[in-house]
Amino acid sequence: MWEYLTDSFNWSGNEGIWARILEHLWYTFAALGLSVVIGLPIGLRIGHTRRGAFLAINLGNAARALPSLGLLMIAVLLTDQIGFLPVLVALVALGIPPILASTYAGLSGVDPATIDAARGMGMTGREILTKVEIPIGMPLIISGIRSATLQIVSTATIAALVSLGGLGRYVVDGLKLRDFPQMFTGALLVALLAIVLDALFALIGRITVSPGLKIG
Amino acid sequence: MTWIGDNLGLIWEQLREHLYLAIVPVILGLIISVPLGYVATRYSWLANPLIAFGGILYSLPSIALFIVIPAVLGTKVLSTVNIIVALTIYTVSLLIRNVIDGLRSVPPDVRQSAIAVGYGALHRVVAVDLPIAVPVIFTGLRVVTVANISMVSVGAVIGIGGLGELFTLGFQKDFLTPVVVGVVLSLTLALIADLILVSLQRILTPWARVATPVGEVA
Amino acid sequence: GGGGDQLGSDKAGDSPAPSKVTSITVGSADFSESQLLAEIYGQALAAKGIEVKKKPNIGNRETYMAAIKDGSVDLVPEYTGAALAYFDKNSTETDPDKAYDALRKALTPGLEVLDMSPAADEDTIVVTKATADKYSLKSLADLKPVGKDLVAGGSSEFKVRSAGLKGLKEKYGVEFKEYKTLDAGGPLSIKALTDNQIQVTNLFTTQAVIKDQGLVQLDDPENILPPNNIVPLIRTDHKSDDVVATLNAVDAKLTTDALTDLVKRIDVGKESADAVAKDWLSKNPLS
Amino acid sequence: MIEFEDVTKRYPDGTVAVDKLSLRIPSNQITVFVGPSGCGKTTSLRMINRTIERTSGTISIDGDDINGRDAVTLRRGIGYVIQNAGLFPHKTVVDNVATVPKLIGWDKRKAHSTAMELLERVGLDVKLAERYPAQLSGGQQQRVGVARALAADPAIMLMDEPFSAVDPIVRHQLQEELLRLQRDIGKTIVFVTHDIDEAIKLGDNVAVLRVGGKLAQFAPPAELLANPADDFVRGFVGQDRGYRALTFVHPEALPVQPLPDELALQDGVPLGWRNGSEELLPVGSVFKRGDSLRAALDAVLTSPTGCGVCVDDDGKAVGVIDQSTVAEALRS
Amino acid sequence: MIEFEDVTKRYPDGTVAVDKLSLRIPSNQITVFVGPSGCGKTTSLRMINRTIERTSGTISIDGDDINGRDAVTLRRGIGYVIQNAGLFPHKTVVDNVATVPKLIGWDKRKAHSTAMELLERVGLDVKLAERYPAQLSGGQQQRVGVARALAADPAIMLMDEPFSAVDPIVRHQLQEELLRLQRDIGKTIVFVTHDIDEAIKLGDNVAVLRVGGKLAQFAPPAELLANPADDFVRGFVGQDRGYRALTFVHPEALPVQPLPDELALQDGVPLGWRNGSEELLPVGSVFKRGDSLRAALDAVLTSPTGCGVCVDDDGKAVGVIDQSTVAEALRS
Ligand SMILES: Nc1ncnc2c1ncn2[C@@H]1O[C@H](COP(=O)(O)OP(=O)(O)OP(=O)(O)O)[C@@H](O)[C@H]1O
Ligand SMILES: Nc1ncnc2c1ncn2[C@@H]1O[C@H](COP(=O)(O)OP(=O)(O)OP(=O)(O)O)[C@@H](O)[C@H]1O
Ligand SMILES: [Mg+2]
Ligand SMILES: [Mg+2]
Repeated sequence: MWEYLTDSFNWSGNEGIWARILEHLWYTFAALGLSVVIGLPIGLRIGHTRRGAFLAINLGNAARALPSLGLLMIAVLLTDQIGFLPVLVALVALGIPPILASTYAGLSGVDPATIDAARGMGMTGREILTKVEIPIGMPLIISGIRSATLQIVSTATIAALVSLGGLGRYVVDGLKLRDFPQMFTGALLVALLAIVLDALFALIGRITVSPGLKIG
Repeated sequence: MTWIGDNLGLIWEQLREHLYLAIVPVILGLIISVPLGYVATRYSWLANPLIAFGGILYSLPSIALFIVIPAVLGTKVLSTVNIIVALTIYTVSLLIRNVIDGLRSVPPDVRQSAIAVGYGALHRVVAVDLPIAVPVIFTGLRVVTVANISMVSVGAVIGIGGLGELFTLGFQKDFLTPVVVGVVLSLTLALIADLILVSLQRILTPWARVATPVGEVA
Repeated sequence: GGGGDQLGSDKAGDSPAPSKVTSITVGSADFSESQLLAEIYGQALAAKGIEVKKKPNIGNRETYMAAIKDGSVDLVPEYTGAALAYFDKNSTETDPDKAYDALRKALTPGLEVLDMSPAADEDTIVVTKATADKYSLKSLADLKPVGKDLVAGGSSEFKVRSAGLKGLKEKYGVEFKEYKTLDAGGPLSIKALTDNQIQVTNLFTTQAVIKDQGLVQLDDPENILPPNNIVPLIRTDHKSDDVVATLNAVDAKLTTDALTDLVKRIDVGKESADAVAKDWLSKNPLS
Repeated sequence: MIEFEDVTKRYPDGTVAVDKLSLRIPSNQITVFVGPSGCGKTTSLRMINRTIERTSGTISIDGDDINGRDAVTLRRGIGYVIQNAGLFPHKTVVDNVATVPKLIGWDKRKAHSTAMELLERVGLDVKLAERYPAQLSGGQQQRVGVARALAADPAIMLMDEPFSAVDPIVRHQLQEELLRLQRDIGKTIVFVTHDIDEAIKLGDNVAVLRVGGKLAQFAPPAELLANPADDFVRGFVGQDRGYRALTFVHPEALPVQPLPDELALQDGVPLGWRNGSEELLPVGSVFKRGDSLRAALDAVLTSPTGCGVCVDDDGKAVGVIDQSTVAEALRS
Repeated sequence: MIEFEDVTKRYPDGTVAVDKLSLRIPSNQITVFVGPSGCGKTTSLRMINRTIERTSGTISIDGDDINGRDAVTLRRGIGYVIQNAGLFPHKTVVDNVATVPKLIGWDKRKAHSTAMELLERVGLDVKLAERYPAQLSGGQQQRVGVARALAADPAIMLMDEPFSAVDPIVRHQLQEELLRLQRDIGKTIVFVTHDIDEAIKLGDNVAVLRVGGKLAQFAPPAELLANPADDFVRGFVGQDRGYRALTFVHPEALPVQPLPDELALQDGVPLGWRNGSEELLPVGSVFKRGDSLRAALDAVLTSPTGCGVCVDDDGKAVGVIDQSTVAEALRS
């Protein structure tokens, strides 16, 4: 594996490691972005109104139970495409539940007394949401996005099963060819990427979460 | 639809294998996580590294883990042990956090009382800490069980995947039915397992679902 | 490639052929024809009173080879040329009989092949009718001037072996604009080809799709694609006389045309390999 | 003036929390709602800023029915302080206080400087301004809560058991500060507590509610102690109410007698009573001119000689009174 | 007797929570530790059952150094009650109470029946036995906590602010019940509180601690009120200490005067004072023979006529006393 990694030939070119990493990141962020766009508003709505929580949480759980491989295959067969779309569908289905659930948890965990105080001082529903609930729920919202990212990064390897690139290419090709160095390289890079992204979100958390929420 | 009728035997076989492959790791993972979590609460400097390490393990792509394991353990490539070990690793890496959180969720005054009435250290863990940690541990247990059930199918890529084999089988023939059957069954299995865990939790924690006393405003 | 040997434990060892086997595990690769053959072998052996376990759909060659080497399975249907390429990367045999002989010699100790069947399922490199017309393609050699404009696609293995890109480059001087890793003659490759996402792919001669879609098989004057007669690959420790007799009898009866028909029933008719195998055996009693 | 007219609140589950409550809350005074747990104090209070909507009846402020006004605007003009302060954990202390001014569109600079002034006013060190609530003690948090409620200079302040989560000593300080503050600001304050002592100490008027949300008595504290309306109020006001009532008896001037020789002084400050031996006996508690009869009686009761010492603002003894003088005052 | 000799506790971070404490806690009495927050009350208490280990000094029970004993066995012989009761949320009420008996190996039946008896004893309805703690009110939980601590009939009970989380009315009840219980069981009780009223009410002896873990005064409550050792104690004992001290003055027999005509009676029970008009004036609070001077004074102070009514156990008036009689008693 070390040989594989240190062979500069393997790093460059549009089949090289850098290209694969970029592809992998592209799949990840596209799927993550879409998951956020869908999951976040729903989570905010449910958390703010505290209505529909049961449904949303259970739907979220059910979605977690969807096997991504099967989903991917269904998406390929149904869309009759082998490109990016089916992969996106499978990854987004994976990304939404954690985002939805922790956004809801973040909002519903806000001390009722704080919301009471906000209402009592004349904040409108929207102001309560944007000035109180979201900032206070931020740590959990970020951690939801964070765990969605981890799952998407690691599952994006399956894109390679339906002809796409990304680091999964190494894992899948390595598997097919019983080329262990290549496969290990792929797996390791995925894990590394996950760690880096995780650190990135830790940083984002550090920036967006008020220091007041980190005391004690 | 006729495909289903013609292949009931196969479907049943894969369903059983799927269940086995998913559940055994949950049980093993629980058996490993609880003592590990306990140690991490005793030596609290261990907790964060353990949780972080769990996070890294969890981000290893499952396909890779499934293949690496026979190389590491020397098991046969088609042995179910590979899947079971891999999923056990995932289970522990997720569950460890819940076990630690659960043990930490014991209110300090309850722990104080337990010490003061004269429970020995180990006895206290078994008789007081663990029962109180059950709800938090079960939250994690439910997540890993569901995740395992969905992850088993990835094993199909290396030929041991329970219902996942229906996916590959259908996919090779450009044939939706087996894939849908596999997904639906896998989903159903996950939901039933979840339901069983919820019921089990209710049975184990009758105290956690009692009404708050009259006169107290929630 | 070739990392398979890391897993190839010598558990197969040099144990002598037994006089009798009571139980045998039949494996197959992850495509319909292999599954069908495994079913046929399995059902034939079961009819002889041997307990048969099935491990269908294990994966590609590299994967199931690891399984038969470590004893996870005892028997898989194989193809002479492809198997030879697996065990001996440098082989260049183009004659079926020579390939068969070379294969027997190249096998890892503990593994053996039985008699080769007249039925064969050759690798073939195809393009759509439209592509063939546009670039006037008839033979692989015709690809050389236009390869830079074309995208090829297929399995991970095709990309690296001599019966694939490597051979195309060395023997015909063909290089493509890009290679997309898809699957071995499976739905991804076919879909990609018909959607014109790729223009060249590797299929198998028994696949109905070739005829149905009017695909053009390119000639192979340099014989980079090996002969591929069907042959059972078996572990020596499961090679008893009755097993050998049964499988040889089955293989003798198989023909390429029959195989093409049967595979079509599975791929297009969505029948199960199990049922198709049973049907064929009932129509072709062994004795 | 805030007026309740036949106000009833029935919760969706059928609980009648407040039952035909009629009440006039005078402006620029502190009115305390007191009563046992669940008697509807919080509900009554929150109907004023419409964070709970009444079921029937009318609540009006200075004659205007509050239902005629936009709830959000109404609330911005009413300060609201609750137990544990309900501070925003993600904002610094000064930003917490500046919340309402910013909501109603003041510019940042002005909101900030007003907030800083208020922090000083409620007795908080301005060094704490940039801290977060989690870094403050309970008592400090409550002060921030009060400052926040005062920020937009509302005419009305609603306070729901604001001091009940802090320890007795801090609570005492907070009560004193509220009284001091009120002398400056003269808001209309509605204050909820279940502690009768707090009610008596703070209230210009006290409304005693009984469970079921009915008004049992509405009166100034002295009257409440002297004439409880019924057994419920009597029970609630508790034992020692005679003694407590002395708080409100301010005899014009108790006739003090000159300092006896037995009282040892240092620069005029009493040191102790001489009793022949080397050691002095303790002075006992002392009282000031103008203090209530309660303080005078306590001075008498704690003095080993039965003579209570009266001091001036500097703590210098100005005279003594004896038991019979107090008794005389009590009788009158 | 529990004896502290030069006991010091220094926490790993350097805080000295208890500093050279020496103290004798008499058997079969209630000893109260009182003092401001952080003065080391909890630390002192918990060193007794070794849930906190002292840094230096000796603590002995009936002459035996507790360090010579196995901590777990020691604890099983000492009852322990804390704020919020610290009940095991996953066990029913009766199982909570039966915990220690089961730990020390009693058979199940006996443990259960003992637990049921104890529940009755602490004034809990046995119907609550099968409930879980979350289904009880705070006061009920505290009663269970007391019952649990009593279950193995320990000679010593440690109680750390057991009643501080419940509302004042319930706290009053719990205090009364504890006193009643103690009359029956006569345990050695060490009780921690920061409420001086509670300390005075419950303690046979009161130890006042100051921050830094030093003993300021150790005395019976009457003496504490009469002779605070220093300014710290005086400040802590607070205002009204003269009045409070009257609690401990039980004049042998206050000379009562015959019932005056103005007192309206019904079957001997006082109804009110006649003042010429139709309506009666309220009676005021009443006192019993044998009550403290505090009760008598309050009766006088609350009576509109200045005459306090004395009643018997059935509530029937037996006589009145006037202001001057009380003043006389105060002087003596
Ligand atoms: N949202 C609600 N739904 C149903 N009943 C409620 C609700 N809020 C309060 N109640 C009930 O209304 C009654 C009055 O409640 P409220 O909170 O006003 O009492 P409170 O006097 O403030 O009590 P506390 O001293 O405990 O704060 C209680 O019986 C309570 O249980
Ligand atoms: N585990 C600990 N580590 C360091 N310091 C501690 C620890 N526990 C208590 N202290 C400190 O020791 C001192 C005494 O604490 P202790 O809990 O005994 O006080 P207390 O009198 O019970 O106070 P309270 O009335 O608030 O319960 C305090 O200054 C406290 O901060
Ligand atoms: Mg309330
Ligand atoms: Mg304490």
